[in-house]
Amino acid sequence: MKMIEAIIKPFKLEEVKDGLLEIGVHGMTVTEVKGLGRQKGSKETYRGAEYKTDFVPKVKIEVLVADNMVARAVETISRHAKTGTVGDGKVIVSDLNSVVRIRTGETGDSAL
Amino acid sequence: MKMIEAIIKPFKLEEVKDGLLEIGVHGMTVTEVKGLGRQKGSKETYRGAEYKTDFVPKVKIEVLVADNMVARAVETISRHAKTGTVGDGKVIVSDLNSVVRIRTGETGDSAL
Amino acid sequence: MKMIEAIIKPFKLEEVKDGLLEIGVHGMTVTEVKGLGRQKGSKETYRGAEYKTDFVPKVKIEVLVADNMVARAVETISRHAKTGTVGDGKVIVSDLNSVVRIRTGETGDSAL
Amino acid sequence: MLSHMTSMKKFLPVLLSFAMLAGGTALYVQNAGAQAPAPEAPAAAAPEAPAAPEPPKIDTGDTAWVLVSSALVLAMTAPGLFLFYGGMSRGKNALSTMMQSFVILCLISVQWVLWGYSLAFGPDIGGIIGSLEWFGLSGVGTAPNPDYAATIPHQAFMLFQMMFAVITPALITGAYAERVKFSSFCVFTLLWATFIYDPLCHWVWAVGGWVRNLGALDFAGGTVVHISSGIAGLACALVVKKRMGHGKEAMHPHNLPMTLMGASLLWFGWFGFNAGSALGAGELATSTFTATNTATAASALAWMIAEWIYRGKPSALGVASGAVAGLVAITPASGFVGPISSLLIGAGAGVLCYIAVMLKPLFGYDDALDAFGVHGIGGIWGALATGLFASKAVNSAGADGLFFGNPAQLGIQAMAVLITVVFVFIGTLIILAVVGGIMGLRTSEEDERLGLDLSQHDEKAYS
Amino acid sequence: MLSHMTSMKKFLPVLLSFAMLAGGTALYVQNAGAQAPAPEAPAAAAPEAPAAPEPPKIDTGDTAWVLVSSALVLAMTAPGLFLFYGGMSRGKNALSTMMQSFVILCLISVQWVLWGYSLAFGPDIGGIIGSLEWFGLSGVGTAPNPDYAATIPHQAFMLFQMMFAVITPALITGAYAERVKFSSFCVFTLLWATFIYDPLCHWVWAVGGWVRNLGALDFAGGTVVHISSGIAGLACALVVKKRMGHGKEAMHPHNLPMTLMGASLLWFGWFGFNAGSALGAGELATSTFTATNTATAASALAWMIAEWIYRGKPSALGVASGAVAGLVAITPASGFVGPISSLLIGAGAGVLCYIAVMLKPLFGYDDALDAFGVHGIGGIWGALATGLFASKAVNSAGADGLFFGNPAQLGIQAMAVLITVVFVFIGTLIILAVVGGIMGLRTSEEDERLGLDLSQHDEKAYS
Amino acid sequence: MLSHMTSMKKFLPVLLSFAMLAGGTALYVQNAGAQAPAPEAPAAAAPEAPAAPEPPKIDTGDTAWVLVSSALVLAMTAPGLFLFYGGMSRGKNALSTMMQSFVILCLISVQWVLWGYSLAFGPDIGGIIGSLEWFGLSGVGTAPNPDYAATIPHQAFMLFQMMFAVITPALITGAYAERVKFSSFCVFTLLWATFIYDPLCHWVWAVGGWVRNLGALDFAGGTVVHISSGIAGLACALVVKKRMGHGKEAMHPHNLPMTLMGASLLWFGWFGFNAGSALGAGELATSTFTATNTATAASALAWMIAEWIYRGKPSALGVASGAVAGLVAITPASGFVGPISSLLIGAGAGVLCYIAVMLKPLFGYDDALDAFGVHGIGGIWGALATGLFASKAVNSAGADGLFFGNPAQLGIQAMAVLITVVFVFIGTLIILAVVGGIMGLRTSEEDERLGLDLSQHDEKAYS
Ligand SMILES: Nc1ncnc2c1ncn2[C@@H]1O[C@H](COP(=O)(O)OP(=O)(O)O)[C@@H](O)[C@H]1O
Ligand SMILES: Nc1ncnc2c1ncn2[C@@H]1O[C@H](COP(=O)(O)OP(=O)(O)O)[C@@H](O)[C@H]1O
Ligand SMILES: Nc1ncnc2c1ncn2[C@@H]1O[C@H](COP(=O)(O)OP(=O)(O)O)[C@@H](O)[C@H]1O
Repeated sequence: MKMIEAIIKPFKLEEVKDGLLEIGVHGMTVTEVKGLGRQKGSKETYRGAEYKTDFVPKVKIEVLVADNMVARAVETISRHAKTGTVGDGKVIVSDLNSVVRIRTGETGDSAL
Repeated sequence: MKMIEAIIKPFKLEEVKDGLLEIGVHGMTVTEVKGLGRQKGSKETYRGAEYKTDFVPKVKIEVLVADNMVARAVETISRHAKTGTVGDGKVIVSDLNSVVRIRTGETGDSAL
Repeated sequence: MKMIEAIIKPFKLEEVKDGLLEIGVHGMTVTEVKGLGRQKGSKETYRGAEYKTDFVPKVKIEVLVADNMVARAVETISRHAKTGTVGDGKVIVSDLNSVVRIRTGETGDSAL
Repeated sequence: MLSHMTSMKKFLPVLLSFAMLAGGTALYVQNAGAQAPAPEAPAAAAPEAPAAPEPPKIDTGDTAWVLVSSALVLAMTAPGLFLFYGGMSRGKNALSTMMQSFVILCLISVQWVLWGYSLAFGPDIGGIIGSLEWFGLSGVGTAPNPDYAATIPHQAFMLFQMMFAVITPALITGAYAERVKFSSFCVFTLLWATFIYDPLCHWVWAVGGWVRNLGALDFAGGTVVHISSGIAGLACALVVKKRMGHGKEAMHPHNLPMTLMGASLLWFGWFGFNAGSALGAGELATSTFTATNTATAASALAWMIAEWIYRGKPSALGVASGAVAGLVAITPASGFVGPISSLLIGAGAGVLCYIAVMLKPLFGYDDALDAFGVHGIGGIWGALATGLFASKAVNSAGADGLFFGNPAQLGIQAMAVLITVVFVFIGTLIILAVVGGIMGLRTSEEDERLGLDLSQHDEKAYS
Repeated sequence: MLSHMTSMKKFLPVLLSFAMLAGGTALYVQNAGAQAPAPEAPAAAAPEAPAAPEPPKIDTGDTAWVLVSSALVLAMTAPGLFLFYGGMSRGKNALSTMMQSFVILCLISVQWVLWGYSLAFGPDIGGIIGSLEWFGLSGVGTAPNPDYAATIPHQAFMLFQMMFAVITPALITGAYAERVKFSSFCVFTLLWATFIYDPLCHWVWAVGGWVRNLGALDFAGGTVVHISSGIAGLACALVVKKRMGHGKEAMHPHNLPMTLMGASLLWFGWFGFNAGSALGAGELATSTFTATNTATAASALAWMIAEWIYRGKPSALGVASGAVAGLVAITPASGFVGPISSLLIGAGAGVLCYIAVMLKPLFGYDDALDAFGVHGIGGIWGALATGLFASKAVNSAGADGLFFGNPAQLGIQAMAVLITVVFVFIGTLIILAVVGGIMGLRTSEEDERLGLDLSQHDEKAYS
Repeated sequence: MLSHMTSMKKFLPVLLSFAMLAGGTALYVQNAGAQAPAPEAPAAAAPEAPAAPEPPKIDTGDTAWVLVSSALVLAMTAPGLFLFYGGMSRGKNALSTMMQSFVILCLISVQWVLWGYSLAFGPDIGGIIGSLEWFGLSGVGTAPNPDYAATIPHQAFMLFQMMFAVITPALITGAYAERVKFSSFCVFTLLWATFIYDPLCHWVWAVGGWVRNLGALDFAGGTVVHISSGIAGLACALVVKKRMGHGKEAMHPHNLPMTLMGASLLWFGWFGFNAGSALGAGELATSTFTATNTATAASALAWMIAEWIYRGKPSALGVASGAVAGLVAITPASGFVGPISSLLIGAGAGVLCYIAVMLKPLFGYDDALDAFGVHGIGGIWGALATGLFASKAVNSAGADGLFFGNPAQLGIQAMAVLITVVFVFIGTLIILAVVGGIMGLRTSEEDERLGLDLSQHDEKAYS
């Protein structure tokens, strides 16, 4: 079982979510984050003061998937999140030791 | 040392927090997230437009614990977060390489 | 390649960010979180009711760096985030399996 | 998911409302006839011709003031009160809390025009209630009715009074906020307005009303509006029970700037409420305005200081609450007292209401937004204070209070308070029993947990 | 990043505005001369001396009422309308949406003083338009102008009318919200006010206006303000096209408490809009006030009930929308109908506008905040309803409607509606074509995606 | 954690306030006697009997207008100003910023009734100050006082002036926002109102005031209210020093829709402020209303255009700031100038204040919300502009300005400005030194970092 963490453009969330549900991923956890990278941020001016921010709004999607699903999930996320312009984001895969479904106590893949 | 990540129902946060403090966990980091899973989301209607959202509010708790504490911590979280109804969430355990306490530079278990 | 996760005081974000950019880290992802630890929280009173909260606002910085950068990055974060008072936070390093840059499909260090 | 049963019940208010329309339409024609006012000016967009020669003559200054005051009192309910209450509620219930005041404004505006005004001020029946002769405002035209106000159109008086009938049930919502079914709320409101407010209003203010004849002083509605809403709130809090997690979970006000704005608009509108009750723009309106502003400021400071001493820190919510307490307390006295008396009445209100709110936990009922703590306690203090500080030197039409050599007045005031408390408390319990029995009062646990905005209205306050 | 070209275009409004100042300054001196009013009181801070003996005499009560009403109507636009609209917009466009109404208040206040009022009410030219004789208010002093209002200063009438000229283009913004370039918006507004509003206002209200002479009844601006803004909104929605992601992405209102507050302030201010249109504080203002409040409440309840039946749940946005629909619908009738007629007009408005808003998706245009659905439909219903319910018993200066034995009136009303719809729709399309052709109407996709607050104004609503 | 020492100090305001009450109560009885107004109507709820036959006679229209204006000016401070300022502050200081204006409303309402009005308008002592003869409003009844207003109750004039005394110190808070201890703020406010505002008000407006006798024109408070608050703000900004992180950390306004709403309510209420200063509802009030609205709109557009040219984009905060600058600038001139003059005064204000705000960084002081930049600069421009544009053709009670052939007036205006600037600047420095010396002005670094809402009030604005 692996943890896939994807950082994408907010308006792509719906599309990515639907893509994942299609390939049989049943759940995910989403967080609103601010990203810094090659994509340039915005400028704000209030009376005299001018503020440049390097950060742009992003969403982070965390998905737990069985090992055999990892490749497809990563590919699905990449495909749906892609606009081809700077700032599309990253997909990160990492290991984890165990998962428990709180409601039932199930562990492992059956906890997903 | 391990990283425990738990996704639970927001109104259970206080209870889980107290549970963890009791068993001697001294700290944690909490994030407001949106979860998608078996639990059904809510419906909103504004004038003509109707929006169904699959996401429900959740909170994510991250806790760093010494290896010998992992089992108890996971059990404690599960017990306090449990309502028995769909949407109770997950507890995930994973490895990490190192921790530093910024203030003191301490590392390892003593950094917690 | 490693994932560095740092939990710091919000008003230190700018400083830490600039420090990281200086040493050649090109990107990061930031999340607003609530932290619980040794630092004491605040008290609120509304008409009769008094609420104590153990949680204090923090920000979490996630940075992906090539292995050879890890040490410098951790040191840089610690140095800039440090105030010497309780609540400065933690820096955590963990492994990951792979990264993909959605826009280009690049993987590994070149995806950063 | 609604069972057929509950959804049926849900439609009670719908039917009720349709009944109104029907009833109204019924007497449409005769009513249309009865509308005839004094002849109007030659062009709709042209100014008004001087009203017919025979007295009583309409005074444009008085009329302007009463119309403005009516608008100001409307603004007290919406947005004033719903901002004050909405800001104190939790985010997941913000809309439902605010919507309650807004819907009450709509419900009572219609109820008042159809039968409310007639019950309250219509031809007296034994000092107890008005007849339905004025149903649908038939006979309530634009010529002055000297019984109530000789220099303004009768309908202007009706409008001004309407706004009082609107805000009273809206004040009660603070007591049962965050847990009541919207459908039950609608029915409760209509019944309460019809069977509690309208009669009480008749007793105290209508020509022939029996409490009015006792000689009780209530310049702008301390008993009719504030004691009645406060006591009704207490009854509701007791019957509806606590919100889930009350006392256990933290229940922060979700938006205090909103509450502060609401308090300010209440202050602003209250000048219409009190000074407008002079029903003219002259000396009485002016002294009432002075009394109102002075008492409000003194009460806010008193609450702030009490909090500062007892808690160590003053708070924005405290100052705002204190201001409202002062407005409540000065209401019955405002037309009868001078500035220094107002100062003392206000100071007393701030301290008393602060104590009341602090002691609430001891009694363990959940008066969510302190409708009773502020309006009940503040109203009772104000009614009694009127018996202490009233002075004929300020208003020769009033009476002297205890401090001005007439102890009897205090007794009369106490009597009026007692009558109001007993009638409203028992009457409200009965209505709650009826509504609760037929359709239930509270939402399901799940709905309450999710928040009333989503569960009752499929909406979220903020996105 | 703006190309030199576009930035050039961006300055059109700048230049335009400067043109105004210039133009104004030009006739500065003579104008200054023309200011002479009746002699004033001996000390600036002292009360006014009784106006000159010769009639028409200024009535202080009527003047107070009209000045207050002018302020109330200003409050309808800012903050009323921009809160109502701003709350319904998405957070990334909140400021730009709110700013549009605020800027319109500024633009039209200047335009009206310079040439707008003169075009609308200045000396008639063939029933079509006013002359520029009153440019810069030269000749528009403080002595009454009996043509329009015999008991208040002429400038008071000008101010009251100004606020109508302000809110009308502001209502349109709801149709094209969240996607139009700020510069194009400024130019469109100035052109629309000058070439659509001012002439239409002249036709319907000015002495000699040809529609006025048809005998159409429009007490407070149903055709001039609401039908015109609603129809213009429809034209804009059609020409400007849909917002990106419309129908696909969720577009939640970002702050409904704000919308509820806006609706309440609209209700509050509308008393000035309607009852102020009596131009005096007497019987007509009072009956208008009653009609306005009754119709508004009935409409809000009707929308709520319709939604409840059709959707299963009533909503705060629904009740607020219903109230506004009622205010719109009663506007033309408010001075001519009694309470029960108002009740029925309001109930009709709530149901009709709810249906209109529900059906919108079928037609597929993107009237973002329902300017057409509420103001267009509600305004048309109101204009026709005036032909049904108007009664000379209420206002002898008016006419009887169909239900009072005069079917002809309904035809006249329909005619006035038709004229307004055709003129405004075609005129608006032309202006949109011109502005679109010269400087383009919409922001870039990237800017729209980022949100207009950041892309057009370098600001964020909340931090 | 408060040391016993500081908590002691914290109670200064508490004691002070109690002193007030005590003082007030002291002269309770005689005062009560002094309340006697002309006999009132036979029933409290009945309209007022015509005032006593002997002149001066109260005019209901004038009285209605002044009472409404008083309410409008109150609404300028709360909620108008606190929304305007609160929205510009950071979220962690939002409540403390808003609460300051609200508490000032309370403090000054009491101070004015007890000794403020007497010092400002009481029987003159050598043109410098009023006597304490009117302490607690003894002798300030409801009969007109022809010295100030012959057609309205004396108390109505007192109330109207009270609202000016309230808003002036509230405007100053913008300069020292986000860093001052609440206790010090309370004491500073009481001292400033008593030792700066009351005397200055006496000099400029009271019968016998020496500046008034110089012949300076200040229709509605340009010097007394705006220059004084702006200059006091500058002194505060210099003494209190910068906020932590100023210039380094980003300090975004936390809620600009709130600021936009505040600006709109200021505009709305300012009609009471300026047109109400006519103290009657007639020609002067009307021309003042026109001037006020025109200048405000022109100033908002001027700021917007300046920003557009200089920055490349217009902003909502800019337009709102420009509107307020225009309101400030037209205040002293509003009763003496025609529409075109108003247009030019407004346009000048928008540009000048924009420049002032842009240059602020060069001087390096931290006038957090630009109290000096907008009220100081705008007020000075307005006072001088009055000397340029004033015209007897508009108000025969005024004077002609330079552009109307009377250069002398400009000199007189400049003199009045100079007097105000010097007196207020020095006086404010002294008061700051005293308060700073005794109890300190700023919160601890830790408290400022945490935010004043939590550190000073144990509250959070939003949850
Ligand atoms: N080194 C990094 N560590 C963590 N997150 C990163 C890193 N680099 C980029 N990101 C995240 O990915 C997002 C997109 O990266 P960016 O460089 O802007 O575009 P792209 O991924 O298309 O090259 C950033 O906004 C940030 O949230
Ligand atoms: N595959 C997954 N990856 C990441 N998070 C998940 C996954 N499945 C569920 N979650 C998280 O757990 C929460 C609860 O899951 P859900 O299926 O609704 O209930 P339960 O855990 O009781 O079966 C979800 O809201 C989501 O936040
Ligand atoms: N065991 C833990 N697991 C996860 N996060 C922690 C843990 N302990 C502390 N933290 C995070 O680090 C922050 C700072 O910790 P704290 O103990 O308050 O100060 P310090 O790190 O200086 O000892 C906390 O607010 C919390 O967000």
